[in-house]
Order: sequence, then structure tokens, then C-alpha cells
Amino acid sequence: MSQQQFEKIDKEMFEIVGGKHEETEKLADKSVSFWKEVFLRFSQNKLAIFGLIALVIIILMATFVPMFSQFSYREQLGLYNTPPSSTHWFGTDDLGRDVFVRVWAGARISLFIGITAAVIDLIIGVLWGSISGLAGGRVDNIMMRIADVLTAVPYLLVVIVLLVVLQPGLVPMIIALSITGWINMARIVRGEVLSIKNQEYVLAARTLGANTKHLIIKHLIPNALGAILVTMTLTIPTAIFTESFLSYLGLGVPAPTASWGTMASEGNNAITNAPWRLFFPAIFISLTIFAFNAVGDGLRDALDPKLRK
Amino acid sequence: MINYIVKRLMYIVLALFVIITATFFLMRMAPGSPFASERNFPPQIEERLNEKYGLDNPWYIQYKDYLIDSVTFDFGESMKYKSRSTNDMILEGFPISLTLGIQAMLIAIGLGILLGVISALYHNRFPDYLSTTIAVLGISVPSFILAGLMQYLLAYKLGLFPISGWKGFIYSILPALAIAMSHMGFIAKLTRSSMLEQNNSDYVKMARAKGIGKWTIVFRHTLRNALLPVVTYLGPLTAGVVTGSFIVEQIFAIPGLGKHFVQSITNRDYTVIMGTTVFYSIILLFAVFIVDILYGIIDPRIKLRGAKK
Amino acid sequence: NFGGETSKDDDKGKDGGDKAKTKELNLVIPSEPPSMNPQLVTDSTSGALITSVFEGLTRLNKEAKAENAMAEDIKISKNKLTYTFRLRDAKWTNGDPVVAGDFEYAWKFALNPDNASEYATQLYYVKGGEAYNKGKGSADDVAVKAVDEKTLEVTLENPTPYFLELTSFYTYMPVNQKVAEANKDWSTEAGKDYVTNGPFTFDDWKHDTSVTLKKNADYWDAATVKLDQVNISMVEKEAVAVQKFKAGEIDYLGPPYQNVALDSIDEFKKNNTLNIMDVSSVYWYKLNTKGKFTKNANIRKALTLAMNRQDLIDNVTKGEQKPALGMIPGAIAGFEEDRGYYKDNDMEGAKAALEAGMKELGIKNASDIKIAISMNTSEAHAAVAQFIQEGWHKNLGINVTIDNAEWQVYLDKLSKLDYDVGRLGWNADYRDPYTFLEMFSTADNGNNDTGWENADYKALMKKSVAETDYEKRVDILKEAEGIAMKEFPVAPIYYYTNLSVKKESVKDMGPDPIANVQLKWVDITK
Amino acid sequence: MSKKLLEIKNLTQHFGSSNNPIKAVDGISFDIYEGETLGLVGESGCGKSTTGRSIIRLYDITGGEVIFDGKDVHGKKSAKELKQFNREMQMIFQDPYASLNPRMTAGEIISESFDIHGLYKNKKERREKVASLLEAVGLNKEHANRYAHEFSGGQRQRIGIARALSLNPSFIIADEPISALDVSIQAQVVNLLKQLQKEHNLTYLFIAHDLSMVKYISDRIAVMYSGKIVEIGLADDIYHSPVHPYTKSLLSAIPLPDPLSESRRTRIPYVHEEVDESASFHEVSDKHFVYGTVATVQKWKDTE
Amino acid sequence: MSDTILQVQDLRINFKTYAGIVQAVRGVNFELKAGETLAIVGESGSGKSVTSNALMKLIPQPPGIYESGKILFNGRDLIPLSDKQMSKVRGNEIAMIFQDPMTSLNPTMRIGRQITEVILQHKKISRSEAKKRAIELLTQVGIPMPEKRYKQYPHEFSGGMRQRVVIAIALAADPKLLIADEPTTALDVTIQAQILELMKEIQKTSNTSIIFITHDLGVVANVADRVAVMYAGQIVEYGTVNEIFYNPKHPYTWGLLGSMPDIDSNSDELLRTIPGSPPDLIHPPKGDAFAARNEFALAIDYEKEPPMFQISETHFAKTWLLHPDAPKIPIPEAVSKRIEGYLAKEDQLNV
Ligand SMILES: Nc1ncnc2c1ncn2[C@@H]1O[C@H](COP(=O)(O)OP(=O)(O)OP(=O)(O)O)[C@@H](O)[C@H]1O
Ligand SMILES: Nc1ncnc2c1ncn2[C@@H]1O[C@H](COP(=O)(O)OP(=O)(O)OP(=O)(O)O)[C@@H](O)[C@H]1O
Ligand SMILES: [Mg+2]
Ligand SMILES: [Mg+2]
Repeated sequence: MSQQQFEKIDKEMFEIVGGKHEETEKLADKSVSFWKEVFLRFSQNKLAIFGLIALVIIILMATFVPMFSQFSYREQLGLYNTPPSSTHWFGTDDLGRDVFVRVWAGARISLFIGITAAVIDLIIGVLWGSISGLAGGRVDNIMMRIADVLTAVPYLLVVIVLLVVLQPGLVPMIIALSITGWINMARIVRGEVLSIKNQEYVLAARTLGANTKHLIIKHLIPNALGAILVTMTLTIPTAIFTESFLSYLGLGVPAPTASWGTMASEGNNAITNAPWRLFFPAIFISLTIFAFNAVGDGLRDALDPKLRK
Repeated sequence: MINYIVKRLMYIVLALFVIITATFFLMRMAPGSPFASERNFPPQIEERLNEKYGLDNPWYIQYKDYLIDSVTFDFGESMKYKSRSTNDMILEGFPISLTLGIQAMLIAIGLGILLGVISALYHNRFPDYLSTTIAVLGISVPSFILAGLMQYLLAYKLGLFPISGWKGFIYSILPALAIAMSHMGFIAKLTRSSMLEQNNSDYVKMARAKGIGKWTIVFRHTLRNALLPVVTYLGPLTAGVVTGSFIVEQIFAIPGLGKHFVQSITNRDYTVIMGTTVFYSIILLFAVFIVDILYGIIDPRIKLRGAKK
Repeated sequence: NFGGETSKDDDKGKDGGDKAKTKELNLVIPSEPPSMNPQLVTDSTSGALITSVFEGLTRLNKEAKAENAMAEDIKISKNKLTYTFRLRDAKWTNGDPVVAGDFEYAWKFALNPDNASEYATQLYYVKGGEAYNKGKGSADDVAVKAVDEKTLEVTLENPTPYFLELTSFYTYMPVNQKVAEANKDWSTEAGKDYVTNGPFTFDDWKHDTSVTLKKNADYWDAATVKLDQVNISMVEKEAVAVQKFKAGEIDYLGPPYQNVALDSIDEFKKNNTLNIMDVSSVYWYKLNTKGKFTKNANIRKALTLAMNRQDLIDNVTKGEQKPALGMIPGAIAGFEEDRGYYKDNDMEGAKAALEAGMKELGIKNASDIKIAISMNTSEAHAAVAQFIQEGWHKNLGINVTIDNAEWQVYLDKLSKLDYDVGRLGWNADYRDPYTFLEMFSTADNGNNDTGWENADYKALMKKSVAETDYEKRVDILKEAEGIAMKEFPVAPIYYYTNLSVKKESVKDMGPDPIANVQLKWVDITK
Repeated sequence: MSKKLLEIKNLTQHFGSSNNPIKAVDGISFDIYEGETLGLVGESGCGKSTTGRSIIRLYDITGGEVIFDGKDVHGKKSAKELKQFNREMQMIFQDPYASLNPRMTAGEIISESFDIHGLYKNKKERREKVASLLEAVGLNKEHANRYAHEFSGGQRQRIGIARALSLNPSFIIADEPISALDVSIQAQVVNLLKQLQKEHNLTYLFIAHDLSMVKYISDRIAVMYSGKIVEIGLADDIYHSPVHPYTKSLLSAIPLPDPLSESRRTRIPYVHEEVDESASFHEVSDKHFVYGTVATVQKWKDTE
Repeated sequence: MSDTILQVQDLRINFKTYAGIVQAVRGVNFELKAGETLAIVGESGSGKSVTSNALMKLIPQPPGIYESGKILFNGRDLIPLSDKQMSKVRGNEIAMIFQDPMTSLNPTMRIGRQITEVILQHKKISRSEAKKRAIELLTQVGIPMPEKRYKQYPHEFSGGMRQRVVIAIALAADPKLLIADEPTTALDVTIQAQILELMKEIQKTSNTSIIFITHDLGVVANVADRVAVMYAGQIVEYGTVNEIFYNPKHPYTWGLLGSMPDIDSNSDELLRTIPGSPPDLIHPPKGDAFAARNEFALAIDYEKEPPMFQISETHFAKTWLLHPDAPKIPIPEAVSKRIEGYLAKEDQLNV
């Protein structure tokens, strides 16, 4: 003990003052809440922020461009298939309409369809998948076979029959999209639920007497959110393209209303003589989906409790 | 195990029954007849035609006939392609779609998993961003645009591939790519997501502690476990892809099965609708079934769970 | 499994070596031929193939005039009702002689109600044909008879001036009775049982993929046939067909061998390769005379007048179609001149008619008028519809929506009169004005679809049938057309043209005046 | 003697296919009296957790009976009866990390049962109840807004305990509540459990590996081996006069925090002896039962 | 038993989190000789696992940062080594047994393969030889019917057996240093005892050094030659096993020893605990990290971090109580009584 060198320390410092352990139980001033941490994580993901900004811009443009543009999306200007120029930034189409305005008018439809379909698929798919996964056994088997049946029954036929019953428009379009759109989501959520439902916190909730609804809302969905988000960002492009297919069949918004999907599929035939008619809607579809994906991935990563700490 | 298989087979039969029933009634509800044309022919002939195909019978007789046809796999002659049997149409188209589908699946799975793995290994670094971008592009560019673009640029402009047709391996490259891209994107995203989860698990740390290299760990350890959700997705997907893609087959003039699914419906070619639907359903139901069995092979623990109750 | 054997000649590179001697023509068709049985065919694609491999009593020449073919000599009775055909010495590809019985068999096959041939109506001109087909008569009463191996006697219901042209039509073609009776599925595959008598043999048929025709060496007029082989593959997308044409993989593009895609028309026009030909078809909008607004003739008139057809043609359809100012195309003899029923793009007239119509209907505001343009799903129709929609909306101030439906559904709607304005095209089965007017003679004619009926019109139609002098018939039918063009059950839009492009080296492939393309006449020069 | 709160009769729980089952619990019977703590020890994988989970209805049992407070737990029940049952019996889980939902705050976790049972609908009342529960387990009310990952292991386990207490149960199954914790926190948790028992007259089924802890907390101890209870008795009897060789082996393996004695320890290895059909419980002393055939039990007693 | 195999000098490891920088390990020093066992005990969250993972360089980067320090293994510093170079060390020279046998094994790979994998990775031998070796290892760790077990999946093993497999894997390449992070926490005492015996035996035969992390002081007493007590990222007391158990100097060590119940503890008394909770490592307290929970805390404890005081050649403690000016605090009665009890028993036996 003696070989150690001590600097001079006041004697008083060696008085016993005892512990102050109550204070250690107090909260650290800055406790980072779960959601705050999610936000921080998300905001550090450059791609996700880029996606968010892109989405905001696209939504703003979709809202305001058709309102303030000097052209309307349906006006035929007598300039057929002209390439992009200073007056018509994205050129004109085969009926002499301004593609720029049409792209943004189309954005309204496509974004609406994409998001609404995603939300509806989300609701049905998540409920279906989680009930099926949670119930297990025969209920699970039956519910999943129902999903198989819906996948197998010819969709086109279903749409044709729907067309007989419904007038074309946005609502029937959403109905048509919702018939099968959710199945993928249901399958994936079911897979997640199968693994989550045996987690101890779910068992704990069951010992408290929690019913299915409670388990799904409080435990299963929040913890399957990552997979749900990934799937949801994939539902959006599917919806956007299915919309163009349904519009083509006459179920969607009738001409001359534009949507990205219909513009792209029409433009696809003009690939040689008016490539801008394909290029602009296609690029915005891709950009939007990219943005949704980036945001979805960012959220997924931010929400993953295992990646935390 | 045998018990389980028998039970599942019963569900498959049940599901098939529901599919046939639903398709039958949808078919009957859809307006139009297989013999409708711009030029009306005398009602007597239409009656004859109806009689010939049994369409004059009351619905329950027709329904019964379809059920019997489905059980015996004898759907009769096409109503549009005179005196061609539905079975022949399926048997001629299916091998082609199957070849193309398998190629597309190989590309989609191979590239998709590779991209997903790269993303997960270099999480939130440049390679992650790059592969995510490729994956999202795959998802957001629909196959019809991609097919058109590739055909125009690679086949027509550069002459690297034939424009259309089905005469050899080289003819299958572009269509297979066109089919594969969006699936590749989704597989990549799913793989990324589940690989990220695996990478945080203890056995990966253990493998690292054994002194095993990063990539060896991926291929020997994590990938197999990460593939479970991907395999779920692959079941229905495979069924869809090997039975042909209408759009891609149309663009590349490939005599596959895909178009029959669509054309039989637009032609109201009842026998072919039924034949293709039953054929697809069987493939789908078995694909889903095989996936469930595969699950047990990939993850030996699942047998326990699957057999429970 | 890659369908075709790879070793087989590729479409490309036919200029090389030994190929120079054999003359091969490469074509595409849009789809699998639904049938290759002459009596069951209904579509133009199959029809074109049938016409190449079979031969009827007559064949249309390059000017679309009927010439003797299987018939060596034709005698027509005074009353123009009985035709006696003497057959030439011709052989089926299996070596059998072509006999009169083959015709009798084929025609009766078509008329036999059990076979439910959709084109059996084409044979109703033959006495007893309609009755037999409709189950009211017997086969023996059908007035077609093989008098002996080389003589076929036919008696008609009415004198039919265009009957000889009809005998060139595929429903009238013979089939080898022996083979067909032995194998009722003889027409489902190419091969030994697919026995033909035309300029080409039906060499190979890969379903959904391709069809190959080879020169028939035993054909009676083989000397005229220049092509050794025709390779026809099936390409559904017009845009793809255009690319194949531009890449040199195919030699000709134009109906029935696929269409020149709309988006490529400008390009072909620019380099002067586009052939444009008037044909006897019309594109019109049917107007539902029972519709809420379209029941009013003035409204219908307003709609018909307020179309800028020339603009539409120049910028949207682009095929140098002719604005239709009447119901009968200029390609029909006697209708070359405008009959002056109304002017194209007559906005003044249209507005006046609208005013009148609104008054009659008691409508104050033009925007209260809501009209839906119905059509079957197709981008081309949608473009026309949107053009007209915008024109009506802008010039008349009415509300116009577009309502597209799948073909089958659409036909259903039309026949149920569940529409306001519906598009349809009509092309002549035979070169006679009657074909464009006949459907409107009664409201319940299956092809009328407008609910329109007019006693005077009906009377004139009856009168025209009895009239055998073409000039006089033309006058009668013009009068009828005039009646219709006051009440507008249809709004004619344009008369079709046939658009085609071909390689320099392909000769004599231009469509004939009724837009048929016959491979028999085609040659390839180097 | 106080009354029997829980009676377990021939409880059997099999997993897997019926022709080749995993017999996790293979016909066990025991009683738990009101206010006591029954310790359950045994080899890992012998079926301790399964027993606990079967009792609380997390599994549908394969056979036997569980009678709680005179009522059959696994019998058909209306939703109301079920809820009543859940209020009486609760469970504390082994893993404090896995048993808290990472996306809920402590307050939400504790008040979850109120949502389920429709209690304390008033916000203020609820907040007070949560605060009092937190205080009962030695946390304070500020902790209610924190997420699970912000707590230390011991604190998490205390949240789990607060959750189990939230419905005022009379019986708690504690499945290895302290295994994952360090010694000083173990002590905190065990003290808390004892204290709560005293205050609320709780009954515990306490499952653990650490025999010194089990001895400390339990009134009686049951020793389990391979799906069967092999010995059950008062804690002191089990410790000081074990009969079954497995119990002896177990006791001989307890490490002591005493390096010198550890360096000399000799463990008694256990070799499993198959017992035949005639095996049953034999009371070797007051309330001390051993499972085996007459002969084997006698033999074990003799070697003592 | 003399050459130093491992020297850790001033190891500091931080983690970057959104809440701030977590200083998980704050200047750890220790040495390990060949054939010796060092036990690390301490509060959960005190940095035991981080330290041991750091020795294998298994700290994920990001968020981990090797702030400073050296890890000299046979004289070579491991910190600057690349991942590739490290993979020659991992599993081969230093092996690790992880805490949780349930998750440390790959659920979808056969047990045999998981063992041979590490052999094939580091030894140039054929597959069949590797298999032979693996079966040998399985026998060695006491798994019956190793040939049959070789082909099974982890879920077909009980927890104890799995843990033994993990040990077999760690031993597969005859490492010089074995790090065992709570290897027996999930096991019952009989299996725990078997495993400890096994490890000791292996140590004897191949002169392996072991770092043993555990909460269980009984286990420490059983296996350790030397003990390091960690608190809040630092080693607060370090000595031979006898010194720590019979002559503890740090108040935290007292707390640990005091909170264990004894077979003879009276069930009516509450157990002694260390009040309060461990400090926030993002903002470690000034002075002695343990001060707030220390009933004998000195004023200086709240001001200045104590240095390592040396008590004997092998015994060190980081507390101001050892300062010559500090009041002499005896070992608290509960602990001292127990120690006396043990020593008395010892004397009896020796007599
Ligand atoms: N859901 C299940 N499906 C199949 N087998 C199971 C299931 N749950 C437990 N088992 C098996 O039942 C046996 C008993 O398991 P249990 O979890 O009850 O053991 P334990 O005594 O709690 O062990 P530990 O001390 O390791 O927690 C084990 O062999 C286990 O593999
Ligand atoms: N990846 C990480 N990111 C952030 N902080 C971490 C990370 N890993 C460990 N820590 C922090 O480092 C500290 C030491 O953790 P460590 O796992 O070494 O504790 P331990 O002593 O092993 O505890 P236990 O006994 O519970 O296993 C803890 O406060 C922990 O929160
Ligand atoms: Mg357990
Ligand atoms: Mg640890």
C-alpha cells in the first residue's frame, strides 16, 4: 500500500457521507422515448429523408399544378405529339394535350388510388393475416384457403362482373383493387404473427385475459410493423398499375381524366414517335414508388427494436 | 405427417370446389356470350351453338357438367378455337410458359437474393443504397414498360436479341428478364428485411466467433433462415409465373399459356376459362402446399409447430 | 421447351445463297386462326389463309372481279336464278380430283344446323338454304346439286347480282368430302388430312405460333403462283409487328396481315412507303333513338354535325380516311360523289339543331344534356372518342362522358339499347350499297341497335331487293340513305382506308378494291 | 393447515404428434395451499415451465385436472368466468426482456389489464393506480412513461411483477423470475415477492434453478425430473433429508461462494432408474412424498 | 503457469446511440496467464459482455467504438487487426461460449456440421477426420450416442445438451484462450456442475486459459483462480479467488457477497440488497461511480475517481476506503459472519 503515491487530499474529504441511492432511481433528464428515437433514426437515414421530401413535392405539385396551369388536362390545343418545349415542358400528346398538366392531374388519381388501396389492403390484409395466424389450426387453414381461392378465381372475370353491377369511377375501382390486393399482405402478416404470437409478452397479455382484438391491436400489429411497411410500399405500385388495367377495362376514371398508369400504358405504344409520353409518367411513377420505398425502409429500420441500441 | 398431408389434400379439394363454383357463377353472370359478334346470325344458329356446347341446359346441369369435367380433366372443345380441345391448348402452352417462368424465377430469385444480401450486409452504406435502388426500380417499372423498352432498345435498335418469337434460348432472355424484374425487386426487399433480422441474432455472432468469414456466414448460416419469408412469397408467385404472363407473352409473341387466361375470358370461351382456371388453381394450391412442406425442410423446428394439434 | 426447332430456317437472312432461288414471303397475323375450316371461319385472318389454300368456284382477280376458278364454265339461267357450274380438272393435294360433290357437301355442311356455322347466312341466297339452316327444311331441299362429277347446279332464292362474287367467298369453298367424312377433325391440324385445292398447301401449323404455306405444285394455275413459301407468324401487338417490319423480318404489313400501328403512320408517311387505299367500310357512331336525349332527332343532328372530321383524320386517325358525310363509302360504285346531306364541322348548323332539340325537349341549359359515348375498349377508339367528346363539349356546351367496356359487354349493351352514342365500324361483305343500309330496315334487325325505324325507308329497302338493275337500285338506296340522314340513327364519321407498307421487292401485294390481299398474285423480285 | 387453493390431479401435457409425443409433463399431482410458496426445481427441460403454463391455461392440457379455488380451470368457461379466472391467477415470466412488449411504455404495460377488464376507466384514477403499483414494486411514477428498453433488467422484472399484480390476483406463478438477473437484483426481486406475499396473502408457485434462492423463498419444494414430480415436501425436509437420488444429486451440486470448500466438492452423479407402472407417491415423513416403487423408495431411504 | 497470455491495457469502449455516447467499458486493465481462470463478476450492464466481446473484436462497429487501449494476445495487439486477420484468431486461438445456448446455435443446421465447420475452418484436415474429431468432442462433453446426435438439429437437444455443444464448438480448435460468457445461467445445478467439471478437465489437459463471466458467486468460487469485480464499466476489485471471497475490500464486492442467500439463511429475514440502480453510462457520475449506492461513501467519492489501490501482490481495489486517511471500515457483519463460518468449517476439516 505504501508504494503508491497519493496527491494531497483534504482530510474532510474522507468523512463518511453515505449513499444517495434514491437519486439513482430518478430519471435521467433526457430519456429518449421510443418514438423520439424512431424519429431520430429515421431522420438520419438520408435515403428516407430524400423520399419524404420527394413525396411532399409530388403531392404539392399534384395539388397545385392543375389548379394554376394555363392549360387544362383535357384541353386539346391542336398541337399533336410535339416534343417538350418551353411552353409545354413535357410536350403534348396525340390529342394535343399538355403532358405536364396531365402528369400532375394524373398524379392526383394515381396517388389517391395508390394510397387508398394501400390503406384498405393494409386494413383487410393485416386483420386477415393476424386473425389467421393467431387462431391457428383449422381457422388458419380455412382463412388461408380462402385467400388461395381468391387468388385463383380469374380476376378479369370478377372485374367484368363488377362492371355490370357498378358504374365506373373511383369507388368501384377501389373495390376492385381491394378484392385481391390484400392477399399478399395477409400472407406476410400471418407469417410474422406466427412468430410473434409465441413471444412471452403475448403470452403475458393472454394470461391477463386479453382477447384476440386486444392482442392484434396492442401486440401483433405494432411488432409486425416492419414487415407490414415493406409490404405496403409494394402494394402502392401494384395498385397504380392495376388502376391502369382497370381503367382500360372501363372500370376506372373515364377519359379524358388522366392517371399515371393509363398515360404510361398509352405512351408505351408511342415509344418510337413520342417517347416523352412514356418517359414522364413512367419517371414519376418510379420516383414516387422509390420515395415510398425509401420512406418505408427508413421507417422499418427505425422501428426495428433489434436494430436499436 | 401423412395425416397432415391427407388433411391438406382435403382442403385443396374443397378449395378447388369453391373455385370452380365461383368461376362458374361469375362466368354466367358476365354479360356476353361466346358466340356474340358484330354481325348477328339467326337465332336458330345461336340455339344450335348453345345446344352443341350444352349452354341450353339449366344452370345446375351445366354446373354439374363442369364439376364432372373438372374431376375428369376433360373440359371439352374451345368455343372460340373451333374443335381444339382445351386440354391441348393448355398442354401446348404450358411447357413454354413453364420454361420461361422457370428462367424468370431463377433470375428473380438469384438476383433478388443477391441484392437483398448485399443490402443487409452493407446496411445503410453505399452498396445498400445501390441495391435498394435497383430493387425499387425493378418494382416500379412495370413489366409491360420494361418489356417494350428492352424490345425496342436491345432487340430492335441494337439487334442483340430477336424482336419476338420463340425459337430458341436467345428468344427467352428478354421476356424472362421482363417477367423477373419486379419479382426480383420484391424478393430483394424481403430478403434484405429478414437478413437484417438474422444478422442480429446470436448464432451469427457465434459463427463470427468461430472465425468464419462474412460471406461464408451468409451462405452457410443466415441465408437459409432468412429465406423463410421469401419462400412464403414464392409459392403463389411461382404458380403465377409458370402459368405465363399475358402481357410479356403478348409483347414477345410467345405462344405460352398466359394469353389463354385473358383471351378465354374476353372471348367468353367458357370451356377454356374453366380449364385454365382449374389448371392454375391446382398449381397454385399445390405450390402453397409445397411451400408449407418446404418450410419444414428449411427449418426443422417447424415440423413440431405444424404438427401441433 | 422452345417450340420450334432451332435448326429450322430463321426468319432473317433470307437473302443468302440458295434462298435466292426459292421465293419466300414473311408475314404476320395478329392471332391464332380460330378455325381453318372454310365453312366455320368467320374472321378475316382465317379467311385470308383459307383463300390462299382453298379455291372456290370463282376467285376475285386483282380488281376484285370474280373470275372462273374451279368453275371452268358458268351458265346462268334467264331468270338469273339457276347457275350451272362446270368444273375444271383440278386435284386435291392428296391426288383426288375435285368433284362437284365436294361443293355440295361443303355447302350443306355449312347449312347443316348441327354444325352451327356462324356464316351459314352467306348461303341463304341458295334456295332452301335458310329453311334448312333454321331447321325448317331438309338437306335434300337445298338447291345445290352435283349433277355429275363435274357439274354443279345451284338455284337461288332471289336473283342475286353479286352471286358470282359470293362464290369466291370462303364459306362457298369446297372441301374433300372423303377426307372430311373420314376425319371430322381434319381442319384442326396441318398435315395429311388437311387436303386443299388452292394455290398453296397448308404445310405447317404451330398453334399460337406460326403457319407455313407452300406452293401447291398440283394447282391448276400453278404457273401464276410465284411464291414458293409463305411464313406467317402470329404477333399480336401492332407495335411489335412494325418493329419486325422495320427490322426486315417481315415483308408486308397491312390487313389482314396485321395493321400498321397508328403511332408509326407518321414515320411511314414521311418516307413515302405508306400505301393508302379507300375501302368500302365506314366508322360511325350509332345514336340510340330511344335514349334520354338522343331520342330527339335534332339533338342527333347536332351531334352529327358538330364533328370536325377532317381534323380528326389529319391528327388522330392519320390514315387519310375520308370524312363520312353519308352512310355509304365512296368506294361503292355510284356513291363516289358527296350527296350533300350535311357539311363536315358545321358548327352553325349544329348549334341551330341543338337549340331546336332543346326546345323540343324543354331543356334550358345545354350543360344539362348528358351524353355518354360508349365504345369497346381500345386505344384507337378511345382517341377518337376523346377528340369528339372535347369537340362536343367545347362547341355545344353539353356534358359528354366516355364509357368503355369490354367487347362482349359492349355488344350486349348495344343490342339492349343501353347507351347514348356507340361506336361501330361496318364493312361491306359484298360490293353493294345495300349492305350498309339493310340493318336499319327494321328496329329489331339484330344489327340495327338504334331502335330506329321508318316506314318509307323500309319500303325503299324492299323495293331495292327486287330491282335487278344496278343503276336503279343505286337511286333507290340513295333515297333511303337520304331519309336516314335526316333522322340520324347513325352519325357517320369516316370511311376507312386500308393502310399497308411493304418491302420494295414485294410485288402485286396491294389490296384489291375491297381490301383483300391474295397471296396468289404476289411475287418477289430481287 | 390453510385451505387448498390449487389442486393438480394427474396433469399431463404432451406436445407433437399423438403417436410419438413429447411428454413434457407426464402425469403430476400436487396441491398448493393458500398463502404458501411452493418451489419447483428440476433439470432444465423437465417440464417446469410447461407445468406453470398449463396451470394458467396457456396450453390446452392433454389430460388431468387443474382445480383452482374449487373450480376446474380447464373446464368450459364463459368469457366472464374466464376474466374472473385471469384476475385470480397471474404469471411472472422468465425473461424480463422478452416478456415486455418493446413498443409499450411501462405504464401501458401495467394498465393493459385495465383495458382488458374495463377497470379504472377514469384517466386520473388509472394514473394513480399505475403509480401505486409502480411504487409497490419499488419504482416511481415517472417510470410510467418509459419504454421497456430503458430499464435495467431488475427494473424490467419489477414491471413484469407489477403487471402480474395489477389485477390483485391471489395466486402467482413465477417462472424463473430471477434467472436472468444479477445477484443483487435477484435479492431485490425476491425481497419484493416476499414482501408482497406478506401484504396481500399471495400464494406462489416459484420455479427456479437456484436452489439456495428456492430454499430461501419456499415453504415447500417439489423436485421434478423428466415430466414427473419425484419428490415433494417441506423445504427443510427436502434440503436436509432428501430421499430421491435425483434430489440428492441436485443438492450436492449447489455451488457455494466459498472457494475452499468448492475445491473439495464431490458431486453425487444421478443415474436415472426407470420405474415401472407400480410407481407411486410414498410418504416418507410428514408431508414429504417420494415417487417410486415400494422397493426403490425403501432402498433410497436405506442409503440415506 | 507463468507466461502471460493476455494483457488488456486501458480498454475503453463506447457506443454511439441517439441518446448519447454510452461509455460501456471505461479503462479496464487485467492480465491472464496460461492455464489460469479469471472470473468476471458484476452488476448486469457493468460491461462484462462488452469486455469479452471486445477481446474477440466482436463489437459491432457502428455503433461500437474502440476508444482506446490495447489487447495484447501473446504479445500481439488485436485492436488494429483487420476482420480477415481476426478470423484466424477467432475460434482458433480464442474461442467463446455465449450466454444463451438456445439462440447461439443455428436452428437450421445439424449439430455435427456446426462443430466440423470450425475445425475445417482452422485445421487442414479432411471432412471425415473432422467428423471423427467432432464425435470425439461430443463424447468428451458428455453427450450420449454422439453418432446419432451428430445428425440432429439443435431443437432436438435439451438446454443443457445444447450448452455442451456450444462448449464442444469452442473447444474444437484447441484454443489457447476460452471466453465463457455466462455459460451456465440457463442450466440447472447438476448440469452446471457437469459443465464446470468438464471445463476444468480440459483446462488441465491442454493448459487453456479461461475467462469466465457469471453472476453466480458459487460458480466463481468453484472455477476461478482470479476474480475481477466489475462495476459501471470498470474493474473495481481484482484478486485471487481467496482474496476476493475471504478478504473483500470494495464495498460493492461486500454488497454482492452479502446479497446471496445461504442454504441456512433464515427465510423470515429479508435478503440484503444493494440499494439503488446502476449509473447511467452516458453521463457517468463524477468521482466513484458506486458512491451513490455505497452506505460508506466518503465525501471525496462524489468528487474524485479513486485510483486502484494495491492491497497485496495480487489484490487490488478501486475505493477511497483504502486511502491511508480514510476511516477504517470493517467488512459488514453479514458478510464477515459468513466468511468466518466458512473459514471455521475449513479449520474443522483441517484439524
Ligand atoms: N410448445 C412446445 N412444443 C413442443 N415441445 C415443447 C413445447 N414447450 C415445451 N416443449 C418441450 O417440453 C419439455 C419441457 O419444457 P419446459 O419448457 O417445460 O422445461 P423447463 O423445465 O421449463 O426447462 P427450463 O428450465 O430450461 O426452462 C422440453 O423437452 C421442451 O422441449
Ligand atoms: N450495441 C450496443 N449499443 C449501445 N449500448 C450497448 C451496446 N452493447 C452494450 N451496450 C451497453 O454497454 C453496457 C454494458 O453492457 P454489457 O452487455 O457488457 O453488460 P453485462 O455486464 O454483460 O451485463 P449482463 O450481466 O446483464 O449480461 C450496458 O449499459 C449496455 O447498455
Ligand atoms: Mg422454463
Ligand atoms: Mg452479459
